[in-house]
Parts: sequence; structure tokens; C-alpha cells
Amino acid sequence: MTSFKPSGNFVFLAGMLIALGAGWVGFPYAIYRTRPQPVNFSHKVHAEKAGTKCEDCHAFREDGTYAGLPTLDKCSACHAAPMGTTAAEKAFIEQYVTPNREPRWASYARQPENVYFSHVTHVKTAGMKCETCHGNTGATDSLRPYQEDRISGYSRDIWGRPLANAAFRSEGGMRMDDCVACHRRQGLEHSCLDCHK
Amino acid sequence: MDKEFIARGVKRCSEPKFLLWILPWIALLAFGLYAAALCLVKGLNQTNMDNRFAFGLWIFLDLTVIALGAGAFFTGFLLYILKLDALKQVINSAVVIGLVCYSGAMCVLAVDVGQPLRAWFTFWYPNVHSMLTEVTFCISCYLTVLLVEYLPIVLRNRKLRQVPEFLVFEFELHKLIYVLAGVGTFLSFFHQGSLGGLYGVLRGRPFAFREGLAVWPSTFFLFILSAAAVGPSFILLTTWMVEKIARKRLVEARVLELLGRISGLLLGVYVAAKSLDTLVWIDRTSPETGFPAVQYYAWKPFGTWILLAEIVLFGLMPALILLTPRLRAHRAWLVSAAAMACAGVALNRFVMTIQTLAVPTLSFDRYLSYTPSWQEVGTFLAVVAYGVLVYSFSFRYLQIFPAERELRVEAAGLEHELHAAAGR
Amino acid sequence: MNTSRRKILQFMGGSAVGALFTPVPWRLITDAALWSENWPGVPVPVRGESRTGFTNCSLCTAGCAVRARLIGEQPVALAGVPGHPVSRGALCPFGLTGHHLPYHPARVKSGPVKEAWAAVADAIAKGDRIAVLDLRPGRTASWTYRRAMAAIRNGAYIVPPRPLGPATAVNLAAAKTVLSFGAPLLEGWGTPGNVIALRDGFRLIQVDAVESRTAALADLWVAINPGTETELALGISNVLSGGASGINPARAASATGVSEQQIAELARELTGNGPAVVLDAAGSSAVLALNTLIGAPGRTLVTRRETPVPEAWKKAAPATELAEIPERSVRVLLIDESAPGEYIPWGEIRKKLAANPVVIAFAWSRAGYGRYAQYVLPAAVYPETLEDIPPAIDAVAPVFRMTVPLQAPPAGMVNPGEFIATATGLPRGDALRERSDAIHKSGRGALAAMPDGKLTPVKEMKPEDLWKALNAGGYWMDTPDEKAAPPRLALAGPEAGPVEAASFPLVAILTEARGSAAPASPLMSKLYQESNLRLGPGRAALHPATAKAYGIEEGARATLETAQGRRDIFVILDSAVPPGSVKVASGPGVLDICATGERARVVPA
Amino acid sequence: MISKKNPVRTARYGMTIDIDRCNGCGACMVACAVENNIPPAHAGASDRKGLTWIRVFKVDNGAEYPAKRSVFIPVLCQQCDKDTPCVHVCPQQAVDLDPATGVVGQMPERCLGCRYCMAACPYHARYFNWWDPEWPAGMEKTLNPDVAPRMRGVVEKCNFCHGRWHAARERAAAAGKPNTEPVTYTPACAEACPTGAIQFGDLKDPSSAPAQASQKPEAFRLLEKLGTEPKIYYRSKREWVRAIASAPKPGARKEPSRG
Repeated sequence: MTSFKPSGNFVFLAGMLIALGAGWVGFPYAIYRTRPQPVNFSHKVHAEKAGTKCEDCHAFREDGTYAGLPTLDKCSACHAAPMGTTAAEKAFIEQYVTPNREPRWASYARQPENVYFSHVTHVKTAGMKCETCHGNTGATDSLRPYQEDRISGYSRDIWGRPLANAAFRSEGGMRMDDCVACHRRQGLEHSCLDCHK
Repeated sequence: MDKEFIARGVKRCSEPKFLLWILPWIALLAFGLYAAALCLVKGLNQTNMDNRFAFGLWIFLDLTVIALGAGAFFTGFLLYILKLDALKQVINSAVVIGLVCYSGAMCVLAVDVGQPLRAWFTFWYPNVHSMLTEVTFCISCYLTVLLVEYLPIVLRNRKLRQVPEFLVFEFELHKLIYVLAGVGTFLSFFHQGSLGGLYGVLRGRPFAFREGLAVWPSTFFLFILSAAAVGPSFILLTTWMVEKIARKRLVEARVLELLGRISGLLLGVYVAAKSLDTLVWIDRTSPETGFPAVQYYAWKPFGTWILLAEIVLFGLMPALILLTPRLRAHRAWLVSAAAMACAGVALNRFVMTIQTLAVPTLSFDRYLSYTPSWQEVGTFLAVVAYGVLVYSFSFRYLQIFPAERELRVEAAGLEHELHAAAGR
Repeated sequence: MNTSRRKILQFMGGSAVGALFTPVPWRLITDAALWSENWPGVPVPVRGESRTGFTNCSLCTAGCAVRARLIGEQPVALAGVPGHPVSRGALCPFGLTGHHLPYHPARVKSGPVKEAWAAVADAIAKGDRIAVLDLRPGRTASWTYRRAMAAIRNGAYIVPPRPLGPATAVNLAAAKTVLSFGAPLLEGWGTPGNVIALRDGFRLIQVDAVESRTAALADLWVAINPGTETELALGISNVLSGGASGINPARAASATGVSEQQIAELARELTGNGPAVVLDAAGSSAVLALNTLIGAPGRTLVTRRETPVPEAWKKAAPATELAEIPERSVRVLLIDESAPGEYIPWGEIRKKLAANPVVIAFAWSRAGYGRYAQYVLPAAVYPETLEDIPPAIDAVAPVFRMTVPLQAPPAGMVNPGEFIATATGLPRGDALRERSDAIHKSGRGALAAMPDGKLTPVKEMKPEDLWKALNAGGYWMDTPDEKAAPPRLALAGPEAGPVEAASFPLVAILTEARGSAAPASPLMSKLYQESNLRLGPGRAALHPATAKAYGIEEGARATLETAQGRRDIFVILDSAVPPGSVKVASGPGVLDICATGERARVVPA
Repeated sequence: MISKKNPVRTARYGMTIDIDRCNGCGACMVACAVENNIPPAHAGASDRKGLTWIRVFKVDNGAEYPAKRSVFIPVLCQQCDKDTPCVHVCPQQAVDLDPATGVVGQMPERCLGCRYCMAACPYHARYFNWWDPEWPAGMEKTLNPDVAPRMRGVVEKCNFCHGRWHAARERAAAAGKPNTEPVTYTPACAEACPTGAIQFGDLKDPSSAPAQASQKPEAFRLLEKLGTEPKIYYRSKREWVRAIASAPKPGARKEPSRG
């Protein structure tokens, strides 16, 4: 019987190709852990139907600090009883509003502990739009799954350039590179401690 | 058993004997690695360093080891650039020593930093003004150069030669050797210098602070000089030791003497420069920062004796010995002078690292003392063991001393004639 | 296909090269670095809305006003209130770290409440001698105890010794000269803010065996041989009384190491430049007696009026000092150490207990009498507590301020006041509110309201406004009583009997002569261990020479022994401690076995 | 550097510490630790392995009683303004001098723990995390959310309570103040000092307390001759205390005593 005898170079190349494939195709997915959002929330509906603006739910406190994601009572104000008949609405009421349980939202934009970010200076003093950093999130009809790096635990939106051919890309920019780039353009790049604590 | 690995025409001890020789070193290495692992896993609280003694045994070790390893680049420089062909007999040994010293130093540094996982930041976000950046870049580059220089020596191993590709590769590499030597020399000059700069730039530590020539403090150049001076001495020393341990002649006497002469020459220049620098420092640099230089030596135990020991006893003396042909011809004088030279540079590095931190800066400081913990010592020993092992294996299986065979044949031939004479 | 070793090597080589051209290795080292930025073990602070709360610190009688920063319901930082009329924005390290106490490792979390209750009920039924030991008299709770003890057949209300008398205050404002025998005048004595404000008004002479922080800042530091304060005082009084009292200066000089001229000089200073006062850390009567000689009572030592009390409370048991309680008489002893107060050596208390006694300690930490009590009942701790704070030694006028909870106490805490009141069947009621109303009824004084400490006369307030303001950290203070009778100093304190020097060669110097039993925040280790400002708990300092003589080294473990007992200590060397003496950090364990001036020895472990 | 395009108000924050007023209570040390999430000392920590961004030293005049006198000297990062020794030695830009505030910043997340900056600092004001931070169970609830706790193996130091500076700036922004307005705040140590010995402010603003105090004849700076322009001024009316600022004199002091 004859058996196929690959040459040394062939074996070498084979190994190389396999590695390349795994590294470029498999890895970009493998490195992220995906977590679904608790509620199928539509910014679009709230913006159009209810005519709410970003700051209606994502509000500032008196002292200028930023409250971030709204708490359940904010939702319950309108959603005490089901509005509409969608399954998502029903589920939301049953799982959260009625038992008064806070949904465990996964925040795409949550920065690591060592980062200091002041919304008020950017929005009020610099007059920036939410979209500039948060992209079109406000216009989406459903929340995309939250993805975080398996090792660093950082949200995909705040660290690492989008790896090739990974389906996901976030508009806007909440990565350190984006912050630095903008601060450079504005000539406001003074010290690490501007943005770190 | 491993006969086919050992180069033709040279004699090596039996396997069991070799095993007996390396076993203790392996044990030492294992112990050292355990100590290092403790520091990595539990953190640097395992050491006796503290906020005031931020650098300790390890930094002193790195600086010394790298100075001694300078022989690699400098011999290469002399051989390939200045064409001192006699040094061909030791160049391989020099490369191995260099490799051992530099890789060892790198490993210790990796343990010495608090967050090794971030060490690569230095390459990604380098601060070009920092001497340490210069050191890191040059040393890591030069280490790769050394590896490339080491490779052909490995490939020339009797067994590996059987792979035709290797032979070709080795041949190609060898063409590069001049380039490598050039690059290596350049890099080494730089990091030896920046190692000196490391302390010379410390404006806040008047004991170490030196005024600048061009962009570098004087210590930058002093370190280059001292390293270049002591490198050959260290090769001389090691070669002699290997000859004693292996009980054979490996290089011709004239080579060792040549090394000694070069060493002595540079050492002389260094001592002169160092003395001048010290005078300027005592007379101007230090007082200008409000620190009268005398007070440094008022803190016991480091009196002025340490300054004298460094410059005269371990600097001037060996230089004179090595520069006197009659003394140089004596093996005992030659070797002890080389040893003294090495000790001198070690002492200099000790003063720069340890004494700098021990001397108080604030008027209500105390004069500090520090004794390394066993973990620190263990890590240090690991490097020594590692060095001995690499060298032993290289010596056994690679041609570290090209001249060895001829010398052996020579000796054998001599014997033969004697027999013949006896026969008549 | 057959795989040879070489083929495998080639394959691995290939994949290695390939991998270098993928994101994998680079992303992995990046992630590893990021992981190291917040790796396990490093806690993440809770984020949330930040708000400001006010209270008064109840860690000592100074009762300094406190502005707290809270995240959600959790205080994360405490600070003084700059505008405050009395505490003037000052807050000591203990006060600054008060919000750590609820999480102190030594905290008592639960206790045998039912059993304790049964024991007390049984004793009341039997009519046994029941006593409450109030380590912090002068509070509203103290009145509750007195009423409770009056309400039962055989109750007694016990307070620590008060050498200056029950209601005596030191009028620093009036003093031109202060002669302090080791009193920590600038280290948290009285109301620190007040003392600092008045500091420039008087000449401070500090008599201290070691250069304490007060001694370092005093106008004159008189270093004497450890434990010879009494001799010096007697020497001075001899000069003052023209030989009528005390011991002759020559003898005093030889004993104390203070020259005769200096003794005479001290006497002259006490009478020469205006009103003076003599203070003593140990409260020894020989020292305090000097005050009567220099006419301090009525000028620098004044009587403080009692803060208004509801009429209904007047039927109350008298305050009895521990010394006056007959030995082996108390069957059930209830000790309130929920709020830090003075610590009395256990030996002195034990003497008063009858056969098979029941001792119940209301405590938040195990450090105090809990070590001796049958029942340790968990109590809330500052800043969880709601109660008023007794007036400080330097408060010449009546005051009333409450420590109001900054955070809720954990479940299962026992309030000693309620426990005792209920057990003795007192009518239920909110004592603090009643007190507040009584103050309002008196119509006297003014209230400094938070946040700025602005003063409003009580006359202009409604009762509930006063109550609300007090619950917001307000501070009520009256005007001093001009016609009050000068205080009578209770100078019958027992003097320590002489111990033969042979077996106890060293003299003990305690950092605080009458320390409190309450442990401090673990963060105080910054001061104890990492700077040389204070002696850490369980530590003792020896002069290097002394230590050498006993073969003890820096950091060695050893035992401190006195006639009263022994305790393990941790020795440090300090050239500032006089040879032949041992400086000991005070704390319950130490206070149980020795006081300043006591003979002691240090035995290497 | 400050750009023309988007000018911010540049300040030179500094301090004066009146040694004649310091009673060595240590409130500054503790307040600093609370503010900056510094853990209790590790069991194995000596006074040379701890984290004390501000540390009060007891210093005596070296004389014997009755001539012996002691003072308390709080030492924190001196925020050197010129040739800052620690800034240019850091191999990976973890240390910088903020041109807008004059604060020397240390970035724990960028630091690799080589400790070169500690060797460079003449004031020993930089501290290394020899251990991971540890709080007794539950006490981590009291951490200040404005400051990130540091991990083991990195260097840290005083940054004039930068968290408070952030908060102050945010309040100003919320009130609609532009970047060009001064940011006024008080670090924890200055706020906590019961005797008012520590005064904090902008040295560039002549009306500020430290700016005025620094002009007084009794004002001095530690190791001024090094030429690093520290921004912490000390004050004392006593000659021997001012002498503390200069280089050490061998044998002048016995082993220092504890408080």
C-alpha cells in the first residue's frame, strides 16, 4: 500500500495556516463572554412613542454627579401595569415590577474602577452629544448582548480595538484611545490623573 | 552514551562524573527557583527591601553581572572590528558568558518588579527621558543579538551538523557575524552607559548625582569604561578556572596575557577618569546641592576606606600588575590581578546601588542598613547555578575553545617524541 | 501517514510562526496586564449618591461636632464642623475613623440576652443587691439608671472616682497658668478645639517623666523621675504653705530630680501671674490639693450646673463612687460600656462583688469587662447609637448634644438603658425627648444648629424645633452660672502603697493614665506602627540601655509584671524613655495590673 | 502642556505647614488614609514598609534635657515643580507633572513597580504596595468611591487628594462655571488638621494663604538647594527648626525617639 508522505515544508505550512485560521477566526469570538440583557428594552420605542429624551432617564444629580442607569422605580412610574401586550412587556412586569426586583442591567459603558469620568463636564461644559460616545444606542430597537473580555472582564465597548471579522463593532468611542484622541484634538491632554483616579 | 555529541578530537570526562558535577548545581537552581516563585506569587513582601531601601541585592547583582558580561561584546569588538585574531580562541566562551550574564540579569529583573505582567509597558509606552527605558531596550535587543551569536556555536555541535539545513543556516549566520559584532558593540556601549546613568541622573540623591557631559552624566562613560576594562579580565578568570576544573589546556598562554594587557590598559584609563570624576564631585557637584561630600563617609561603616579600596586597591593595583609584562607572565599574578579588577567593579556597583540608598538625605533620616532575605539570596543563587549549568553543558557538547584540539594534539605529539627518545 | 518526531517539530514550528501573525499573543499579554489592574483581592468601593450628615462624636466627652459624608446609607468619611462654637472644626484621629468601629474585628455580634434577663428578673424578685456601674455618668441614660435603681428595692448606682468633685469644670479661659502633672492637655484633653483656641491665653507647665507631645509643645517642660509626681506636689505645697504642709523641698528635690530652685520657681509661678490651675492625669489628691492652696476653686475650677432634667426624674438613686460601696456587697452588677468611658481596674470592682455574683456587660467589643462578665450583651456602637454625651471637663456651662445614628445598628443589639428600664419596670418613654423638652421649658441658653453652627436662643424655638435641631447634630449650651458655689474637691483618693523596689525594679509610665477600654479603628495602625507618634496597643517602650540590661531586643515579646498581675507585651526601644522605667500603652489589660508610677518588671518571654 | 486652543486656568497648588502649630496628633495621617483608601497596616509592616502618604516625624534638636526640644514635621510629597526627580526616571510614563495644577501624579495602573522613582525621591514620599490591600471583613464598605484602591506591587504617593479636585471641578461644571475659573478645594490632611497648621491653596494666587505664608521670612523648604522647587513650604520661628531643611549632619542626632 502507498502512504502519503508530506514534505517538511508542507507540514510546516499546514501548522502555520491552522494557527492563522484559529487566531483570526476563532479567537475573536472565544475571548469574549456574552451576557444577555435582563429585559428586552427598546430605546427606540421610548424615544418615539413615549417621546422621552436621554436625560429623562439617565439623569444628573443635584451635585452634578451622574446617576447612570435608571432604577426600577423610574420604570414603574409608567409601567406599574403592562403598557401594550408584547411578551417582553409582560415578562418585565412579572419578573421585575411586581416583585419590585431591580433588573441587573449590564452596562456597556461601565468604565473600570481606576477611571474617573465626569458626564457633566463633557455634556454641560463641552456641550457634547450622547451619541458622540455612546453611538446610536438611543435609537436601537433592542439591546445588543453585552460582551466582556474573559480575562480582563472589561466591557467590549471600553477596551481593545475591534478584532478583524468579529461581527460586532460599536459606534462612538468609549475606549481610552478614543478619550485620548479627543482630548488631544481639544488640547486638553494634561495628565493621567485627568481621567484616572 | 553521549559520545556522538562530543566534538571530535577533544576529551571530556565520563558521564557519571559529569552528572556528579552538575547535580549540586541543579539542586541549587531548584531551590533558587522556589525562592523566586515565592516572590512572584506572594509578592515582594518576601524580600527585605522596603520603601527606603527600594533597591537591594538584586539590582546590585544585575549591575555587576552585566558589567562582567561585557567581555562578550568587547572581545567580539576586538576580534571582528579590530582584528585581534588571537582572541578567536576565547570568543565562543565570551559569547556563552555574555549570554548567561544577560539572560540571568533579565530573569532577576522580572522578579524584582512588582508587576511583571506589565513589564512590557516599557516598550509600548516608553518614557524616552528615562535611563531605565534605555537600559531595557538595549539589554533586550542585545540579548537577542547574543542568542543569534550563540546559535551557530550550538549548530556546530557534532550531532546537529548531521542536519544539512542547519549547516547551511549556520554558514549563512556566520557571514553576519561582523554585523552582529558591530550592532552588539553599539548596543552594549549604550546600556552599559545607561546603567551608569541610572544613578548619575538622580538629582535627589546627591551621593550618586553627577554632572552631565552632553546629555549623559559622567557615570555613563565611567560605566562603559569600567565594563570594557573588566570584561576581558572576567573571561581570563573564567577560562583559567575552567582549565583548572577540566584539567586541560584550552587556550595558549599568550591569549590570556593579551586579555590581561587589554584589561590593564583600559583599567588604567578608567581609574584616571574615575579619580578625576570623584574630585569634581567632591569639589563641586555635591557641595552645590548642599551636601558636603565628607559627610557621606562619616556614616559608619562606609568610611573613606571604601573609596580608596575602590579606586586604589581594586583599580590602580590590578591595572599596574596587568601592565607589567614580567608580572603578567606569571599565571598567579595575572589571575589574581584579573580577580581584583572584577572585585573592583563589583565594589563600584555596590557603592552606586546600596550605599546611595543607605546614605540619608533628610536631616532627620537615619543611616539605613539592609540584609537580604533568604528569598532574595535564593533567587541570586539560582542565577549562579543557571550560569554554571549552561556553561558546563556548552563546554561539554559545544566547541567553546577552538584551540583546545590543537593544543591537545601538540601535547600528545610531544609525548610521542619523548617515548621515541626513550626507545633509542 | 506516519508521523516522525521531526514532522511534529516542523508542525509546531509552523503553528508558532503562524500564531505570531494573529492577535492571539498580543491580546493575551494585554489582557493579562489589564487583569492585573483589578485582580481578585482588591475590593471595589460601592458607588452611589453622596450626601452629608451631621452628628456629635461620642467617643469621648468632648463630643466634637461631626460632618459625615455618606454614600447611600454608609458613612465613608468624617470631618469636623469648622463653624462650630465649641469644637471649632477639630476632630482627633479616633473621631476621624469612628465610622470603622461597626466593622471592628473585636465587635460583639450576639449575646445571651434571655439568660441575662432571667438572672436580673430573678435577682429583683429576690431583692438581691443590684448595681449599675456607669462608666460615663452625666448622660440621660445615667438618669435612667438612677431612676431604675431607685425603683427597685435594693439598687445602687455606681460611678468612677471623680477627684475634682461631681460637677467641677476647669475654666481654661480664666487660667493664666496651667501646671499639668502628666495631663495630656494638648493630646485630646477636654474639648480639643476649645483647648487649642485658648492655648495662647495661658502659660503651660508640663510635669512629665517623658517628653510627651504635650511636654514638647508646653512653654516649660519639667522632667521628673517617673512616679514621683506626688513628692513634687508635696514639695510645692510645702513652699506655698510656708512649711505648714507637704514635705520639705530638699527631700522632694532628691526624690523627683527637680532642683529646689525649680520647685520654688514653680510655686512662685502658680501664685505669681494671675489665676492658675493644677491638673493631674492620675487624679492623685496630693497634687490636686495644690488647687486649694492657690485658690483655684471658684476661679479656674468652677461648678457646672446640671443640664435641665424633667421634674418626674427627681426620684433617683444617688451617684455613689465605687470606693464608697461596701466590699462583697453587690450580687448583680450591670456594667454599661456601650459608650467608651473610664476604665476601672477589674480588681477594684471584683472586691465589691458578693459570693457567686452575676456580672452583665453591655459592650460592643470584647476588649473590656466582657472578659470577666458571665453575660456579654451586644450593644450598638458610635456612629450607630442615639444618646447624649456628658459634658467635657472644660465645659463651664451646662450643655446638651446627642450623637445621632449615621448608620443603622445590626439586628440583635441591646440598648442598656431600655434593658434596665424595662427590667425595673420604669414607665416607658423617650427619655431624650423628655430631656429636650425640659431644656426648652427652662428657656435658658441657645442652640448651635448644623451645618454652620449658627446660634439661636431657645426662647425663640418651639419644642419640636429644638428636638429636630438636636437630632440634626445641634448643640445646646447654657451661660455659665456666676453665683454658683465654688466646688469642693473630693480629695480622699487612696494613695498607692509602696512596693519594694527589689523585685520590681522598673517604674511604669502609662501613655494615658485613665485610658478607656474601647479599641480604636484598625486604621490607627498608621499612627501606631508606621509612625512613631503613639505607642501601639499591647506595646511597651524601654530605654535601649534598660532593655540591654534585661537582654531584651527591639520587637521582642515579653511579660510586664506588677504586684497586681502580669500581661504579655511587645517591646520596642526608645531613647526618650528614661532609664529605669517602662512606658506602657494603656488599655484594659494593662490598666488592670498597673497605673502610672507603679513598680513593675519586664521579663523576656 | 497647556494649549492655546483650549486654555484652562493653570494653578500651582501648594501648602504651608506651620511647624510651631503642629502638635503631632496624626489627624492628617489618618484623614489621608481614610480619604485615599489606604488599608490598615499589614501585620508584617514596619515603619519602613507601610503606606503613609503623609507621615509625621518627631524630630529633636539633638540636645539633652533640659535643652532638649522636639517638633513634629509632617512630610508628604513635596510636589517638586522643576526637574521633578521622580518624573523623568519612570520608564513608562506612570508619573507626570500636571501643567494645569502642578500636581505630580502617579498612575498605579501604569506602574510596573520597578521602584526607580522611590530611589530618586529625596523626601522618601513615595510608597510601595508590598502587600495587596486588606480590610477587616465589612470595612471595605467604608471605602471612598472617588479613589481607586491600589493593587500589590505598585508605587503610590500623595496627589493632593486628586479625587477631591475632580469632585470640586465637577461641582463647578454643574454650576455652569467654565474651565477658566479656578478650582478651589481642600485636601483631607489640611481639612483634618485641628490646629490649622496645614494651609492649602494656589501659590500663583497672591491672595491665597500659602502664597502669603510662603513669603514670610520664617518660611523654608526641605532640601531647597537640590533645585527641584518643592511646593510644600514649612514655617517656624525657631532657628534650629529651620536648620532641619538642610542636609544631614552625621552624629548631630542620636537614634530618633518615639512620641
